[in-house]
Amino acid sequence: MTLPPLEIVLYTGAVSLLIIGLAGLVMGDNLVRLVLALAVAEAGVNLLLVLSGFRQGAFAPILLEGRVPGPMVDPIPQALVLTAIVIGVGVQALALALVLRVRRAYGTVEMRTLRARLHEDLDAAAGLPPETSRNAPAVERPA
Amino acid sequence: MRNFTSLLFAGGLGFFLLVLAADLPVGAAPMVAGEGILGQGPEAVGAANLVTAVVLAYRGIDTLGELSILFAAAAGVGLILSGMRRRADQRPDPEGGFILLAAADLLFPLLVIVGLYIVLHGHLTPGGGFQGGVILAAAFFLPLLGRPGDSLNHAVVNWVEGLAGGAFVLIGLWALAVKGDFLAPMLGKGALGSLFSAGTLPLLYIAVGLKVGAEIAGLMSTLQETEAAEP
Amino acid sequence: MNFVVLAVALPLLAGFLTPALGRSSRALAQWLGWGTLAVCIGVLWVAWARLDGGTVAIAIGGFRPPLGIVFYLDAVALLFGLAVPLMALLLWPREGTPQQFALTLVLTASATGLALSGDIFNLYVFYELTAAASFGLIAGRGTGAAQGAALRYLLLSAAGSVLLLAGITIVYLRTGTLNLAHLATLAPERLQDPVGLAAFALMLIGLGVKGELFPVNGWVPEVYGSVSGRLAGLLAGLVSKLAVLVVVRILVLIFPQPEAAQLMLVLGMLGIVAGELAAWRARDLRRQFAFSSIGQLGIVFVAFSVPGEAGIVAGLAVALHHLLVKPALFLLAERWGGSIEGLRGAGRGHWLASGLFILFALSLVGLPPLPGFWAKLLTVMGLMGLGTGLAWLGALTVMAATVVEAAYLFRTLSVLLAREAGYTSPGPHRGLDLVTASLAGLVLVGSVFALHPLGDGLKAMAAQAADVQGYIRTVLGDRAVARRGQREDRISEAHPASRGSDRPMGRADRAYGWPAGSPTRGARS
Amino acid sequence: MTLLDGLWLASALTALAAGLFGRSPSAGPWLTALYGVQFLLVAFMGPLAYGADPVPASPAFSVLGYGLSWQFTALSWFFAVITAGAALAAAWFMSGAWGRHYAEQGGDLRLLQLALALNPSTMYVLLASRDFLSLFVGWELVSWASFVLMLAAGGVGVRWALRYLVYAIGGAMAVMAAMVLSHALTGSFEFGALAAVVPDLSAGTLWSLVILLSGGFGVKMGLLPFHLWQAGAYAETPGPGSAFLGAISSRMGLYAMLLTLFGVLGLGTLKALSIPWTPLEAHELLAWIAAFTIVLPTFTALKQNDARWLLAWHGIGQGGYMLMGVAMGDALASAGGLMHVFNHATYQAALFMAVTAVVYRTGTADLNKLGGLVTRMPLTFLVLLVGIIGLAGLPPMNGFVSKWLIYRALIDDGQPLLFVAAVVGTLGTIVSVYKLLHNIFLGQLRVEHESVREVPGSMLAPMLALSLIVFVTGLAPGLVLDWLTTVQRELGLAVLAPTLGGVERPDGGLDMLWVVGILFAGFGVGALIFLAGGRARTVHQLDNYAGGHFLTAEVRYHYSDNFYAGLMHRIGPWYRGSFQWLQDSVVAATDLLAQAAAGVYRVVQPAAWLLGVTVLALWWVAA
Repeated sequence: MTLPPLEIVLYTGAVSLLIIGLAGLVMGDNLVRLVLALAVAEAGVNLLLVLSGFRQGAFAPILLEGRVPGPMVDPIPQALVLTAIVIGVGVQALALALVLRVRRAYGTVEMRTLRARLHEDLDAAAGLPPETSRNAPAVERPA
Repeated sequence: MRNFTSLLFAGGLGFFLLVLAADLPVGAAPMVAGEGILGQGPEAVGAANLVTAVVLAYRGIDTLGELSILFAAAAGVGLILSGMRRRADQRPDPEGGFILLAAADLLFPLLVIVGLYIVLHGHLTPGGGFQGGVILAAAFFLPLLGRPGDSLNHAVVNWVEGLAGGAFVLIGLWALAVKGDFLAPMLGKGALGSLFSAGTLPLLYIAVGLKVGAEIAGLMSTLQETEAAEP
Repeated sequence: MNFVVLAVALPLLAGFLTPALGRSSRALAQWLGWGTLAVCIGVLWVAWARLDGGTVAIAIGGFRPPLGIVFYLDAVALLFGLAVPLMALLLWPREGTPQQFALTLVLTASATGLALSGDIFNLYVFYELTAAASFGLIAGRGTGAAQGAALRYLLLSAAGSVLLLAGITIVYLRTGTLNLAHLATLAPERLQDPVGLAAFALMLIGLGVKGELFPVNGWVPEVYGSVSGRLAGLLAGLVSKLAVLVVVRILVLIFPQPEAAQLMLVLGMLGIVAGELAAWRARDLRRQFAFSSIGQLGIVFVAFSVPGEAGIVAGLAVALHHLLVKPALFLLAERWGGSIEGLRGAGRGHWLASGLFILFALSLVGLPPLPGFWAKLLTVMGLMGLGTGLAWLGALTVMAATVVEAAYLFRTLSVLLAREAGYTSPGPHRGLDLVTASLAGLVLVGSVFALHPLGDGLKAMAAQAADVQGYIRTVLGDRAVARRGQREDRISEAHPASRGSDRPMGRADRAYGWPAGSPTRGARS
Repeated sequence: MTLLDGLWLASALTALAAGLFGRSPSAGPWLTALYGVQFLLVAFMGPLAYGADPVPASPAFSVLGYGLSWQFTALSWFFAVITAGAALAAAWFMSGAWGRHYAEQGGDLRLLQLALALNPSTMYVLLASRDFLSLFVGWELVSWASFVLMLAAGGVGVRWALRYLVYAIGGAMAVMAAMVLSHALTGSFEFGALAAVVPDLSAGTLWSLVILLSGGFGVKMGLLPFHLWQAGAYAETPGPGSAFLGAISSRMGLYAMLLTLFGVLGLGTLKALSIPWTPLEAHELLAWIAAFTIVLPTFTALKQNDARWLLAWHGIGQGGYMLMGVAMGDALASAGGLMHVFNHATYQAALFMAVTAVVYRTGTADLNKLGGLVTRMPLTFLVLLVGIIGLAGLPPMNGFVSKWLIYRALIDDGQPLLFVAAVVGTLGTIVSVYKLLHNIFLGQLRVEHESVREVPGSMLAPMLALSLIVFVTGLAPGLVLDWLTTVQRELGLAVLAPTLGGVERPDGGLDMLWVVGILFAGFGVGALIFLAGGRARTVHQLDNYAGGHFLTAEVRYHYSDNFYAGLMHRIGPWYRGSFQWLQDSVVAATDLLAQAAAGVYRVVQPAAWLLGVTVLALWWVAA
């Protein structure tokens, strides 16, 4: 049995993380889990990014005592991924703070309830009866 | 049903991305700009760690942007949670046990030293302001985990982050004033691989390290000070 | 021209210092913000005057492109760049905390960066910075609804960013460079195939979240419905346009394939339909404007999808018009909260506000000779000029949307101005809001008298923005243009499978001849 | 400064003055004087109608490299003189007692004056347009100006105005599409450029142009199936506004059609465009649409119980005659169609004013709540009588002439079906206007109307003047037909050779001098008998019979409800409301779509859309 080339394995892994993250983001309901799913997806795409500079057998782009040790990998994706990770951290911090806030405001960490309550709130602020009275079925559909 | 559709679409996206792999030169991507940097980076910037050369010199404004994102996140979190600070009369979480307290006290100086080392050697070895900054933040946050009643002085944190960020921009503006290019490398390049080399890069990394440390410590302590909201 | 960087650096500097300063004096922080924005306006104004219709590339740090990051200045970039601090000043969160001032300043810097930057990853950074700053602004000190909306927006936007970054990664994998001009030279050879298109699709959807592209604009009604009119105006008026501007830069420079434009056209059309129809059904003023904004952005996307100068002229016209009108409308809606039916007679007695509303509504619907008409005409002309069935459908959609728009805007107006009063006013509009809205109204009316020079200016601007060769020449110098020409000739001969992947590992692309040496100045013209 | 500049300036000044001083009823006469100045300026351009060179406007703009210019030609002048006259009459009518009354009733007189003033001024812009761009600019301005006038009433009028707006913007968008299509074909907005390439265009392109232009302008004319807005919108406007709108507003659609379909594409092109698998050509299609527009709205008018609505529905139907005449395109028919524009404006304005006068005195236009007013308002009765004779197309009024010309041409052209449609329309008109006359003026007076008096002079004068015109141009139609020869020449149509009394033709012409002479001779004979007989007895108005029962002053009985019960028994089932149903269906479908669109924004997970659209987009680019 021949193993697939390393880069394909790595690529597949990165894409899988991305997909797992996105699927979790769409299918999840718990807000904290959604934030985690987001972190997974970001990790996947960050891996993808750093993979774009990868070449097998090359060295890290650091000069040792002023010498080039051999063929080196592309330094740019490494810098980019550093930036991307930091961006991800900032956004996740914001997301968690918001989750805390939402839990305080609506008493829930469920996306479904959040949506319902949020829209009720928006409608109420606009002086409208809740939407369920107009077009929606009387009871909320089962999940 | 919804879950099935979601899975179907997620799988579809995965399928398309994997199909793309056939046409993507993964592992053998053309190195165009990267090769240029590998070629001229050491001379132009003077940093042995070429990633640092990219982060702080070639793509310095990216780094400024990412610092700003951290700043925006910290400011945003402060703003969002501003009404949720624990009140003085509320009981904080119980203090940590002996192991946590002792470890926090013991690790604090070590973490500070390691953090500073990583910050200062960012232009020579793997690491730099971001990584070192996070370690510094951990150093200051760890004691708070042990003693939830304490809190960081947010005014100091604000000033540190403000001044460190300001220093980064000011170094850039200094270059603009002297050399005519924002964030151009300044000062002598020094001997490649020595601590005092790569011109302003270490200075920039110190600013980054302080700013990241202050932001993350501030962020985490704000979150920690937030009352565990019982709905 | 390197001083233009100040327009990005100074607001960041001021923003960093504001929270600390604000601890001692809120007024000082506010004045620092205003002063900084004024300086930015001055900087960009001087740049505009000095540029005088030309184009300049600024190499940040003095690193010659494509190694370093460049800011590309042309009329379009500077115009939108100038709009950023101006609108930030007009829509400043006056009652806010120092943190909100800081976030507004950061938003200004990042939005200016979006307008100016010529590096695809740098654009991503500024895009994320814009996002991060706006999340804080939306949720900050707001109601529970604002925070819920912000969280939902954040999740959607972050998912979009993941896609955007994936798209950028694909582009980098294929080309090994991030500089837009350099990408433009490489694109004919390496990106104009299904893989490149896939990258474009990912980037379009990622950027579309902020640009209110259908269907990733679910956040729009929630956010605009729950934040203050000033912030909604800033987001709808400015930030969305800058996201679109980025899409357009990418589209024009890198992806001239018809499929790319068609994708944008189809999504834009769907956005028009969804936005205008939802606005037709909306029962409160704020969300009506939010949905209408989706529809208008749809028109912007549809207009920009027309290839060449015609599309850019039309897109710019629609975008600038909306940039002027929508924030003003949001400001007017500030005092007219609650359901539309409850506003019976609310406009009577507030004649300035009502008059402005009428003016903006007329312009949105496109009463000649108001600017909205010319924008719409240009869009339809561009689409019909293409002659394809899809473009015809697009033109039809734009025109049908106009009918719907007229129906709901004037239905709302008729309620506002109804004779019988069923509304107790919470007081007149705030003076500052009215002054800002009046300013927009004055510009709108004034532009009627300057249609000729405006039209010429717009055309010149569009010609410049559509000039890919000019962009490359400005950033990379003349040789690159010549090379691109040769490359385009060679495409047909190149075997598809041989693209990029079989290059010797780690070898520099010497063909471009980047001299290894000291940093050099960016090209200037 | 040319006369056209002067006209624009005068109309702009009128609008300005109306906006500034319109609130005060005493400003009425001054405003009327300003309308008089406009009318005089148009009259000074009279030589246009006799072949003088076009009058250009000094302002000319260039936007985005396209020039906009304006000038008056014979065609413009013909419509402009009607506009100026209608505006003058309407302003005069409201200048005195009516305006004061309106203001006292809580109406916004300033808004009404301003809206009325805006209408002619925008129409002068439209009528002067000489390229697609200026045409569209003028078209939109006119649409919005009439929208403002419809809004002036408030209340239920607003609902109708909004409905009008939707139709009008839809029409305007069709016009825009035609204009941009023309630009795509020629690279310019000039009429000449399009006319030059017409011979090379494919049938499909020509059909697109014809459908877009006739559809777009047809909305304004109230052509089927776009007629549902008009009656309500015109009827619910305050009286003088109705008179003005009913007289000329929707004719702007005809003007624009003449300018583009006939002036640019040319009748020859329309005649050469055949509909596949049918014997019809494009111009016949237009004529058939016109035929339906004559018949259906006229019979809808028959069922109306509100005098204003009845007249407004007739206005739609009469528009059909105009289009039918013009679409047939020969010398007789086009002269008839064009002349009908003039005739309709005169009698329709008079009729609306008469009805408004009745409303002014009695407070209602409900045909079931009036009756017997002839003794109280004899002059108004006279005006209404003259008007309905004109509307019904009977001699000796001018409506007869134009309709005669059209009938005659239809017979000459061998169009029996269209002829039948035209005649059926006329029959419906006669039946329905009799109901109008009877229910208001004949029969027994109602108790609450005992004290009603004739309306004051400021209202009577314009009504009587219009009636006089209706009669004089019926007596000597050559006065108007002379102008039309120039218009026909301008449009490249066959040219009529009119005489003062009508037309002379070897196979039987029309000489209204004779017709009227004979008619009055007949009246004279009747009068002689009446006078010579000497057996006349004056009876009290209430002294009459109904259904064999003797009615007294105590038991008042005025037969008005379900007026044509017998007729309705026959044709009642034919009223289906299909177009109303169609309109409701479109609205319902839009609402359904809108619900779906709003549903997009109510999902639990907006990221699901993101995932979905990404997969679809990738699929699409990969395919």
